[in-house]
Amino acid sequence: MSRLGQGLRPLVESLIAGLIGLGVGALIMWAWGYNPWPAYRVLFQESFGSTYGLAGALANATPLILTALAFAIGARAGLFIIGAEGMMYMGALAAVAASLPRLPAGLHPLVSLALAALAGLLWGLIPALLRAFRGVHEVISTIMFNWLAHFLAFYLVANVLVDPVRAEKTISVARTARLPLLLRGTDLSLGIGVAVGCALLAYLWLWHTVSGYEVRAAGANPEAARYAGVAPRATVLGVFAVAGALAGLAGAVEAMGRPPTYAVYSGLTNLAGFGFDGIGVAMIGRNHPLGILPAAVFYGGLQAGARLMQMWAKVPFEVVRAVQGVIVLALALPELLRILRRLGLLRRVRRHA
Amino acid sequence: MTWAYFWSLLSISLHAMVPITLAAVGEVIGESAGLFNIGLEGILLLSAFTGTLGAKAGGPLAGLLAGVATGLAVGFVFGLICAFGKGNQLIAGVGLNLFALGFVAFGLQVLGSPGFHKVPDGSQLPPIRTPVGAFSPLIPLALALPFFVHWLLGRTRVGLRLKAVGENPEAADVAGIPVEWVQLLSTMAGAALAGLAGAYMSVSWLGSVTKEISAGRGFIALATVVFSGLRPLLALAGGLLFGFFESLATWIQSLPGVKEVVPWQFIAMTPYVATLLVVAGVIGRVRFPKALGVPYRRE
Amino acid sequence: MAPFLLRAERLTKVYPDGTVALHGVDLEVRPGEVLGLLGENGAGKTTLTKILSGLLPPTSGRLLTPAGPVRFHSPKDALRLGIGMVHQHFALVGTFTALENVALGLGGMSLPALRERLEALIAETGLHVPLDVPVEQLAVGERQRVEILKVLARNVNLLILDEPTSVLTPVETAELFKFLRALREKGKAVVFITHKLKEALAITDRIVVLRRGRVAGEVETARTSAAELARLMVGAEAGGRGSSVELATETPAVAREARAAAEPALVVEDLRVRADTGELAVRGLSFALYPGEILGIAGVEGNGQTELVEALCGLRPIESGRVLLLGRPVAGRSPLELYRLGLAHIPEDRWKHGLILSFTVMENAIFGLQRERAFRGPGGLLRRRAALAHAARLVRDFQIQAAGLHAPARSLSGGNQQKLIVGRELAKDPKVIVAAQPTRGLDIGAAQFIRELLLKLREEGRAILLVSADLDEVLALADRVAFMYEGAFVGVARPAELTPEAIGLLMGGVKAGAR
Amino acid sequence: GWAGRVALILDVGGRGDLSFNDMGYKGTEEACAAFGWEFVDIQSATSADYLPNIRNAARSRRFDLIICVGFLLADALNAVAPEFPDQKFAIIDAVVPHPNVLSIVFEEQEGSALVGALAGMLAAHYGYPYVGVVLGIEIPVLYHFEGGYRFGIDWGLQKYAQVTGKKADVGLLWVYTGTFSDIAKGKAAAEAQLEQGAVAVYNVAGPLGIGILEAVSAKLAKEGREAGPPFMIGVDANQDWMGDGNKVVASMMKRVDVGCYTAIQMVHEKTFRGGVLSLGLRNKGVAISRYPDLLEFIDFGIKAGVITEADRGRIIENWKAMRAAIPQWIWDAVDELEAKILSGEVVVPKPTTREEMLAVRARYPLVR
Ligand SMILES: Nc1ncnc2c1ncn2[C@@H]1O[C@H](COP(=O)(O)OP(=O)(O)OP(=O)(O)O)[C@@H](O)[C@H]1O
Ligand SMILES: Nc1ncnc2c1ncn2[C@@H]1O[C@H](COP(=O)(O)OP(=O)(O)OP(=O)(O)O)[C@@H](O)[C@H]1O
Ligand SMILES: [Mg+2]
Ligand SMILES: [Mg+2]
Repeated sequence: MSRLGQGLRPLVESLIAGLIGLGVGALIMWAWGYNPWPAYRVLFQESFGSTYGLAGALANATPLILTALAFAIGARAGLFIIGAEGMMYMGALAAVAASLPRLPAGLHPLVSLALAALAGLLWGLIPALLRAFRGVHEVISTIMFNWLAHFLAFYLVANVLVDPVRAEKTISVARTARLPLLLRGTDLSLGIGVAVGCALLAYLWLWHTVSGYEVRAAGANPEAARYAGVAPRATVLGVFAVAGALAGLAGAVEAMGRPPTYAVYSGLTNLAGFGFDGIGVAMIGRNHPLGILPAAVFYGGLQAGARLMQMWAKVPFEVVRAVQGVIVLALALPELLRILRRLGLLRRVRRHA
Repeated sequence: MTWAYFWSLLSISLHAMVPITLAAVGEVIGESAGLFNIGLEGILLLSAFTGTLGAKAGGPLAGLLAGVATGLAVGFVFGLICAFGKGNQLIAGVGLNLFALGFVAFGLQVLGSPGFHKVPDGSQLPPIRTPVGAFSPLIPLALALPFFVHWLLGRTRVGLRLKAVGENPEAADVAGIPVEWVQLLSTMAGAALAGLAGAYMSVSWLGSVTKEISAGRGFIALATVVFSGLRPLLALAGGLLFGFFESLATWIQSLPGVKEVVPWQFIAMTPYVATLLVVAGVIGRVRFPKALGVPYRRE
Repeated sequence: MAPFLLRAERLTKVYPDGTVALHGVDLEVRPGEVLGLLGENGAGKTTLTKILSGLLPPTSGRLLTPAGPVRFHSPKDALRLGIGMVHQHFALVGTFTALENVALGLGGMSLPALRERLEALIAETGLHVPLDVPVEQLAVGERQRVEILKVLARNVNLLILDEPTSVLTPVETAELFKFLRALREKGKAVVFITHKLKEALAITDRIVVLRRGRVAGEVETARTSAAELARLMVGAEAGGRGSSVELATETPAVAREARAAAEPALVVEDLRVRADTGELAVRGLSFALYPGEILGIAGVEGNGQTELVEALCGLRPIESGRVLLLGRPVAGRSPLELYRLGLAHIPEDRWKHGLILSFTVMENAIFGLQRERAFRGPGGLLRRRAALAHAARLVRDFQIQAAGLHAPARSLSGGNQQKLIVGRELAKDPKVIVAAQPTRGLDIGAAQFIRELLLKLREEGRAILLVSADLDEVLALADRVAFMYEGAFVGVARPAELTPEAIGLLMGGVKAGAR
Repeated sequence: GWAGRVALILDVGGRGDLSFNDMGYKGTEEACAAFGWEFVDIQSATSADYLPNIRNAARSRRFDLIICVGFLLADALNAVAPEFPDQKFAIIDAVVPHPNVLSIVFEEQEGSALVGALAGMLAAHYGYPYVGVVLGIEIPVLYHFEGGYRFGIDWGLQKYAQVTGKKADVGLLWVYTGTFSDIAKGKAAAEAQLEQGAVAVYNVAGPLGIGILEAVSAKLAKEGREAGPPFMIGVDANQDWMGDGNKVVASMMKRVDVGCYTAIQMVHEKTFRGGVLSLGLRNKGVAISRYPDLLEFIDFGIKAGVITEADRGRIIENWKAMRAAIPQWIWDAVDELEAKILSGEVVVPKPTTREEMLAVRARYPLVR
């Protein structure tokens, strides 16, 4: 298989899946008596058609990139970590807590991010240990830990980090610790830089370092990996740590970079869901750090555009979720490859003649 | 606590156990045949929705059937994609959940009262009245089903073939077992049970559907499956354990004077902690079918 | 009665990835014959037989029975017509017992009834297997037997065997042949795939040779010779390799002065190792392996060879006893550490320990070496250029056929997968080499290539432990042969000193000089 | 040809709660019908949508008024309002100090005090040991409800002592479920309270009321009765019509609809000014449900497709019977409390911060 082919394939696949998703979405709207075309026109104009819209798309993409990376790295190592949600909560709260002390403007954001990464990492530690030493399947432990995080966050928001005058939220992140907005009048912050940076690092790690190689080996064939000197436990712990740190950062960029509140709401209404959406994004991005970048922008863009779609086309924004679902569903199908072949986009392998 | 308290706690627990157990046992069937469907949450949501519509149209049984039908339909699509299309099961499942979330919310938006749909009292599944309280007829079903599935998987030729497909589809294929069909049917059966669970929530348990009615129960069911290591009876145990602690948590919270000592958030954690402790302490490593989640290709 | 049981006409098979495995192959299977199917790795034997048995659909061409054309949608259809196949790569459910595995295929019959039927069959064929142990706990050889029983149990009238003997001992092979002849007497047909010319000559009536997906020739066994077959398989253009083929057909005469080296490279003292099942698989083994010698371990599969090798290579805990690699204890060392001490391991199961199928040739080429200076740059960076160079070298030196260094190992023929592993291990410049079934399932060319390599390494003064089910191979290469039986050596001797019947007895577990 | 155009921006709760959000929708819809306005409703998937939603609406410059339903949107509005000085905004449940923002707040504690008093007296009268309340997520607005309720219960028990000369030992069962969406939690919580002998469960969790009502119905069914006690107490909207009219003893109506209607009316009649509009018992912004409300909201229920025209008569009959079964002196007492609050003779605590809430809990522990 030509490298070009390998590089091109997932991209085209995702595009086709995107079209299928939009098609089904149109069908649903049409079935309920909405006219899909104006809806989609607004959707895309407003999400990718203007600087303002694009800024919205990128702002939404920021946390998704990080949670998607958290999942993808686990997947590459053969771990199905769905705990990004909880780790993200912990990261966000740590970032908020980092605003209790006063720190110089330059240093404060760094300290906050570091603390958030640490918090996410620590939150992933117990499931990691359970997996490494008790063989407890990460699916079960991370689901449980998502709920524990959910309630712990509720407690911290309401009792510990609570805003003394506004009990519905935590104290706001200190001005010195906020991630500056890149575009006034939008909610796009420097967080996108953090996210993209992490994606690039993740790519370098997995494909250009020895430990990344070993992680992928452990994921593909643990038995053989052990034989090649890869310590399974260390791998599990390491991967969980990285995933936790990334998810923690996702929470942090949201709390530190999303105007206007720069805080965590009780009910976690400004955080809930990024962890799970991250899984969808990771899949659209084919669990590849560089694939995740466009996937997240697309995904976040749809959500941004949906706001105006409901406003101008009067189509409930929920339909966009359905569209995203169908896209992911379509991506599950390897048959898409066949389509590509017919388009002659993939070079064929001939071993004989 | 008096007996009355006990019975009502029991009743709450049993009602909370049903959806988790049904969905989990269904998933056990599907996974035994090698299909790993993390779309349970989505199925619960969809069938809770269609269940409501069915009940409004034709009464409680129609509602339950609508739920089952929805499960079958979703299972069919999932099986088509994953068994015949050799699709990636995790991706398909995630897609399913996203789709359901959007579709149901959308559906509730455009049908009369957005965000919430009530099942008229007349159309709700009438409970079985006993001196110690009213119980949903699906409770005995949920209690019995795991034993049936246990027998089916462990003692019958059907079970043998099903597990063969999950363990080594090539072997099954070579032995003349139609791998794809077995997988399709088992995942449909599993999804149908999840569909029943969803319909139960709206038609029998809560009497209405909201856009978040499943509230993570699909994932809890998933955890229960992992916890059970694909043993139906353990799945039931898991369902009971979880249902009980979930209800107990709500109970303790409402006891006067407790919240003042322990914040309610920590009480609410008990079911999850309990599950973890059991898994970590008692169950530990579980073995899954070799070909679980791996699409089978002849070529 | 029909002149043929099954006829294939102009079969062509193109795999999804574009590989053309068969071009217009014609084949006829007649009742009452054993048809041999020969060909190098990747010639198309498995593909052809997979089509005959309904597992794969042909891309074009058709199948005929006396009743007319047939189209198989699955093995079920083929089985209905009494066509059954024993696969090269096992098709067993690991967690099921032999009994359950057999039961899978057979509708209707109750387990007890089936048990009787099987016990009868075992008695008849001499293919002994425990019926109630999960097959994943059985040795490769035993599993192969279950495979055969599975098909025989459904009394087929066309039996296809894809490299069945590659894991059987001479004794078992003889038993199997007896049974095949019996089948032939009953007017049933057998298609028999092998890489061993001797076997082909011994059992078949007619031989079809495949080369690169085409029929290279068809001969009456009675009127052919090993040499002719070899030439048909390899083809004229193979030129230089002709000689090596000759070498392979009669066992090569190799000089056998074991060098009297002072220090043994590997010392094993009273070694005990447990199998997965928990019982002792290696029971108090002791031996020493010297630099510049090949110690062969022969014996029926499942007598502890696998456990012995895994223990030596750090893949299995040592129950008791002592293992010294170049003077250093092996116990408690990881495979990586042992490799650093100078050990190379050619694993028995290439897909379990040898390779990562989803990784590229390049990534597999440095597998286990990834932490070496050569490939690990500053800050743990992977030296991709160095890795590529290394992979290219292996592909060149070991004549590995691959669609490029970035092709996934999965896309290589098993033979080429094996070459990749062997190449990688030997490139480690080891002092001690543990080679388990190094040539299993390889075609003559590849096998001979690896055998010569082992001899060369021996000349270079390396110590080689050769565990092989191929007795000819062991006798041809080893300076000393140890016969392993139930976890212990029943005899160690120089091949020259061994008479055929002595070998037979030793394989059977009768101690040398015990008569 | 619209006389005007209004955007209604809802918080993540969204429509379909049959209470808070639906009330905002109802009022806006009615006003638009009355004044010939175009109406665009905008929902928010997450609270990250608040800012963009408000900003998008303002940027379009097409709306004469943008109404933000819920205090959760306060920060976002606070950020956007100055960006668009000549865009008119209104917000429910929060005070956003900008000249172009009309802040509409409610005296929930006043209404909660009334239903609290009612519940307390019911418990005492029917000899139930407890009154109950199921709350959603711990937020300041809910503190108003809890605070007022506690005060009211206490007041009601004293009243009972006055009237009957007997002292009733009644406690309060209260739960913050931490959710405004998982109705199963609402049902379980209510079941637990009812089982321990709560005479009425006050729904302060919007949609969870559905679950609470299920629990009440189940309890009644178990005791083989049609009508309460035990009862549910409705919230925000008038929910008396739910459960056949004889299970919801009364509702603490928070007329968000009135708020929205008023805001639109002000713009329509060019009388709009920024500032705070406080709706309480005084101006019928907060009230305990009465007969006319029932009639109005039966239509609401029919419109929402929850009940049908056919149910109307039965519901009204049941409701009248239910209310009649409760001694008149209790209703009189409720009216008396309302009068005293209006006259300022009684001041109901209005806890907003956590400290204030803890203080109120300490003042009215209501444990048996
Ligand atoms: N599933 C597959 N996908 C792609 N190519 C395949 C597949 N199976 C076989 N091939 C290719 O088809 C050719 C014939 O393979 P086949 O297994 O039939 O050869 P063989 O004669 O069995 O070789 P061996 O002696 O090694 O078993 C080889 O080049 C092989 O790589
Ligand atoms: N997905 C695939 N793509 C390309 N080639 C494949 C694929 N799967 C199997 N093959 C090759 O097809 C052939 C059939 O495989 P099989 O295991 O029957 O024989 P083999 O692998 O050639 O084994 P050996 O070489 O030891 O005889 C092999 O060459 C195998 O490597
Ligand atoms: Mg083959
Ligand atoms: Mg082969």
